[in-house]
Amino acid sequence: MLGGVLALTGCAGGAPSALDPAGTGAGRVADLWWVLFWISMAVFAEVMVLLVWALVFRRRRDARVRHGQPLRFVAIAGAGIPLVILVTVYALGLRDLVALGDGPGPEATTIEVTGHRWWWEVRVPGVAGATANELHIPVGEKVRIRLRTADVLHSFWVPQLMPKTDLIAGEVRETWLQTDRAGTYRGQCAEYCGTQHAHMAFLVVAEPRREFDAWLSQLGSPAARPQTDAQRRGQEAFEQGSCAGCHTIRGTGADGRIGPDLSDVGSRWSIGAGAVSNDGGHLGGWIANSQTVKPGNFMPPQPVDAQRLPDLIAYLQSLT
Amino acid sequence: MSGSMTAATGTEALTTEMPVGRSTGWWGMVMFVATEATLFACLLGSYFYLRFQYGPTWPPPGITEPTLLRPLVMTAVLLPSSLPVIWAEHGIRRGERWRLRAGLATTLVLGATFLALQASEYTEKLREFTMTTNAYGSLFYVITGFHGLHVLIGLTMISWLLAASLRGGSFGSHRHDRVRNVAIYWHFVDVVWAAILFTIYLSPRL
Amino acid sequence: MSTHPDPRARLAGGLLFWYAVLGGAIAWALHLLTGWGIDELACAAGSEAVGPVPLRTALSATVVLPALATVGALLAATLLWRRTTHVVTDGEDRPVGRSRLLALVGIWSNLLFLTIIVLGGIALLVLPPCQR
Amino acid sequence: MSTTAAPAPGASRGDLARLERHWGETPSVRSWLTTVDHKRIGRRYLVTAGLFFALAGLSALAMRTQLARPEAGMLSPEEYNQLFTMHGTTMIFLFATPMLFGFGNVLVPLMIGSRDMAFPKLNALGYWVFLFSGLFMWASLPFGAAPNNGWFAYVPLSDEQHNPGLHMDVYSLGLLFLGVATTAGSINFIVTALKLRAPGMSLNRVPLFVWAIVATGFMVIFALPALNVDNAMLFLDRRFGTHFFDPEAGGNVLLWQHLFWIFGHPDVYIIVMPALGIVSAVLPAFTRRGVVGYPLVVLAIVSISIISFGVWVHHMFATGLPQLSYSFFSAASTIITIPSGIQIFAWLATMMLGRLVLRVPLLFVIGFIVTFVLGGLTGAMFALTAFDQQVTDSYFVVAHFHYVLIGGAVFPMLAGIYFWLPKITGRMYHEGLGRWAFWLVFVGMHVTFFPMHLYGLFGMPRRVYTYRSEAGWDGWNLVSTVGSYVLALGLLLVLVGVVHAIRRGRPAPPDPWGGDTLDWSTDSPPKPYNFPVLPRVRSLHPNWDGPSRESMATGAEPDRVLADGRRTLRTSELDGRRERAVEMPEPSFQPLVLALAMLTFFTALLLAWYPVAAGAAATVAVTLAVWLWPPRRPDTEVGVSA
Repeated sequence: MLGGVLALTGCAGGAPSALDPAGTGAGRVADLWWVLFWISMAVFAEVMVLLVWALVFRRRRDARVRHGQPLRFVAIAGAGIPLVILVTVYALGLRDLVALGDGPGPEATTIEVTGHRWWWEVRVPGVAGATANELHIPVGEKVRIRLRTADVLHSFWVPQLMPKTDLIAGEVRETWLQTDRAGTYRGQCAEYCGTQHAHMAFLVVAEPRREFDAWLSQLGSPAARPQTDAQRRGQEAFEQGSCAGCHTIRGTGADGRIGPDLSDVGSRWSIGAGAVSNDGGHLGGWIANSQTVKPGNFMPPQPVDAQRLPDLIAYLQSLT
Repeated sequence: MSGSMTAATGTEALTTEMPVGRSTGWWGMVMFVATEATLFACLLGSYFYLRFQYGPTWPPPGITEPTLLRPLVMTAVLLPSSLPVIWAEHGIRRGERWRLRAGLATTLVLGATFLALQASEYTEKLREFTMTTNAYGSLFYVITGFHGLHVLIGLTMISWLLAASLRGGSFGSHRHDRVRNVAIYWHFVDVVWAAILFTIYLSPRL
Repeated sequence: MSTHPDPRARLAGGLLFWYAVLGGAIAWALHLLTGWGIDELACAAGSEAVGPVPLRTALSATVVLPALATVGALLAATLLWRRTTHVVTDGEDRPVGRSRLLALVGIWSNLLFLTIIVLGGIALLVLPPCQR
Repeated sequence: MSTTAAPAPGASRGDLARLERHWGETPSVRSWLTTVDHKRIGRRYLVTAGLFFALAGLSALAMRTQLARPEAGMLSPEEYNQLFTMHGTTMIFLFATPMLFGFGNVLVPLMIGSRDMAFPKLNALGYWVFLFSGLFMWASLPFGAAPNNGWFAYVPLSDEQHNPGLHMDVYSLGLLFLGVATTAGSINFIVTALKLRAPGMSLNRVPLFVWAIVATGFMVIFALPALNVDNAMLFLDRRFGTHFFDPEAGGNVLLWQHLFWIFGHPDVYIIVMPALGIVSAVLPAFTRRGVVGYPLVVLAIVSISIISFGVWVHHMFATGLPQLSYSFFSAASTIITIPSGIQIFAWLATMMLGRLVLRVPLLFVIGFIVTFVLGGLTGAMFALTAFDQQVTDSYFVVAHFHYVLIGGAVFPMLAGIYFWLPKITGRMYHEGLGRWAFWLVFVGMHVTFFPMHLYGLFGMPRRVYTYRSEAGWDGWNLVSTVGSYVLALGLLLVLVGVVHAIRRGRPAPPDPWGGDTLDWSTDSPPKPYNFPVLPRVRSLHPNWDGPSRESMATGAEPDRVLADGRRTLRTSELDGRRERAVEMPEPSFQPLVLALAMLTFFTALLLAWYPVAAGAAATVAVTLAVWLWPPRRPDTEVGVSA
């Protein structure tokens, strides 16, 4: 069992593992975990040694009943030693709690994340646009994340960067992210939020400041214009069909606010907050009937005729 | 003084068995009242939790501060209604059935008066706000209504006791467990009202 | 100690007995409810004070007073333990065993509750009251 | 193996005949519906809770099958969400607590030397209510209307607006209904243990199992009201438009969580505590000595039951409340480990200083220690706010509480089933079959749940009906699923063993293990009146001490036989001094009628047939009035409990 535990850290296999921390917050917690792990192993080993000793040396058949109530061993092993360990651990925990609570200063970049059933809306104060299920942060800086929910409780969790913070209906919560390692980090809703709780993932992209600024400016500008005829027909279909009632594409007539802003949908890592990968086939399937892809989500099946669907796909894929 | 100190901290006094000699019925009722009291504590705790999370104006805008006259009259009716019960219980311990009947009847009248007053309180409040107006309305009606229900249950118990006491052989100087249990419940309903009076009617004025 | 104590002394002794056994528990419960309630609700209201009292002072009171009450219970339990240690039990009618058991339970539980209150007090020294 | 022979009757032949006449029940449909015998009621609790365990276990098996592969389509999300909700709700409310109440019902009167519980009719009512509320909740599943919000039913997801349909109405009403049974049972345990202990059983001679069940009773009566208030508010919010949990109208969603966990954390100990009591009861027989450090184990039971009320916010460490208020709960959550540690080391010391007789119950106790210690270690980690925020709501916490609940409750229950099977059924179980069951359960449990620690740390959140392969959790999930089938097979073997024992088992002697408590000093199965002569207890281990045993045989006194009526002895609260004999009630239809009226009431509420509900409420009141109507007796008759 111990071997299994030790072997595990190496073989997380691309998982968003809390034991492979990249962020300052998650790093502290990972260190705390290893302290707790070794203490636990020591205590567990102690118990096992005593148990095995009893099993090996104390087995009898039909033994006479014995009496006597020695308290000292129980008091020392069961209360004294644990007290010392626990007080130490409590102090360590307090230290890390203080560190996690140290939010960024007032001038830090703020990103606003709103939880919806079952996707994440991402906005930056002062920037007009919005995106979904993907947020960027500059490497090496502490970024404030302001959390709200549009409906039920969710929880914002990027295991490799930071412990989770719940999104509480009617309130605003804050957390922060900081990493020195550029890369993409998978996050997922961690508070049960209904039918499609399983598919409510998001991606945090940590990148150098320059690229982050580019992302910011793209977030504030209109979506890419259609280049080909197919794309233009797609845009027309989008604006005139039912799509525009729920979705926004910046700089076009589509300004619905119910579903995610699709201005950069072509560049996203997935469709349906991690439900399927973002390619033409999945996109078409999603538009035609997303209920087969992510049952229970709030987008009704779309009556798009078969000729228009490729145009729509071409258009949406061009939005990068 | 130091003598009584020594006595109270002596082995003999410290090993005094206390509580002692209660019946199973008594314990059953006390435990039931304990769990009911916790129920009310949770309700009143919820009131304060929501109240302090809500903000500076409480009750919320659109609802006036509760007036005190009627609730104080209700208190003046309900709190003393425990006295006839005590008097009745002492009576039956001595085998005086008439005291049991008279005491219970008096309490019945007082309790019914309380409920009538509460009904008039409701007719007035319902014109201003209902249970569905906002969380304050929900708290107000659910807490007072739940207590009113307890008064009603208490009155049912007292009527039942009164009915049983009208028959000979139900209660006597050695058999008054049920009287005592109903009395415990009634005192509890009384005491809870004091807590509700403080929470709903007095605390918004603090 | 062979004199028979009067009913008042027995009552006082009985109450002291229960204070020794459960005093720490009750004190800790009060500490927790008041400490948590004041902190969460004052901070939710965006205030660092409870009426005229600064929040930190109010919270200190919710730590120190219960801690003192627990120490008192601990002393009472120790007294109870000593009063029941050297009594010869002559069979059935001297129920000292029960009191001794609860004295021991009292001593240990008061120590536990004192530890919890003190650990809460340490947090009060380290953390700003409303940091989230 | 037994150190004692069957108790030589200290009661005369005539006494026994009279006892049989007053207490005996002829098998008939009527007696089946009206019985108030604590042993029969306890047996029913055990069987019914076992059925709910099977239902909830099969739900779990379905979920594990779905999760064996990524993106599997065996279950739809709606089905999966109802299944995990019913699994959790059933395991917590309809299996764990009722199963342990079943043990308590059978054992408490036997262990304290009484002839029944303090309120036998209330006891019968408790069983019927438990049965009906369980059926009430499970009946919703075939209609696709089962609760679907997780067993802790967080608002606002459980509001009408976000979760229309009957799902959460079933949940809130079902739990309110069940609360009647749990509260009634708890009060009954407390009063029984306070007032009906055999003379001489002062608090320092009370078996640890009885201490545990009384502590559980106290936890229930102070914790359950919070859940009831919560569910009542939820039902009012959903059905009648109140705004307790609606932030738009002055409500607060965290109020639900506070109230839920004020109940919820004590509930963990409500489940585990009596199970630990079983461990303390099983060990002496198989280590040939009393549990070492009895006063410290009592301390642990008492202090855990109190501290458990002050740790609830550690379930809310990720909700963003002030850190200082977290720390008060963090401190309590840390220190509550100490009394648990005391118990573990008390049992270890008992084993090291004793002489081990390695039979199946002891195997399960050893399995319990291994598993529960691991669960306790991860539990202590959750006391640290920073670490908790990282792993809460992930599979790590799923692993943790299954270690605690299977390790801390199911293993002791299984030990208890093998241990008391001879006492309850009068038949011995098959040792080899029991060993196979143990190893399969033990291995299956660890193979299922140990990997969950890992993929929890690897970022897999709980309560997901499926997952993507790219996240890298596939292999571990497959291991868990394989383990769950092994576990299920082991549990099936336990069932086979029980059935085999009842059908084919050797007849059991009164004391097959040489146990130390009074339950082993009477017949297997016990007579309806339990003890021909009520014992006079002179030590903590009455069945191991001569004078206590003799008090039931040659030392019998007529005032402890009480053959002229359905009577048992009432003693004083702390020191167990004899007070008087009390009359016990006869079998009655009233409990069944009352429970049926309540079932009608809750069903009518659910379906919004309010006039029917009002009628049912009136029936409840009338039944109670008849139930409690005072008997008519001349005032001169003393010594009758009213």
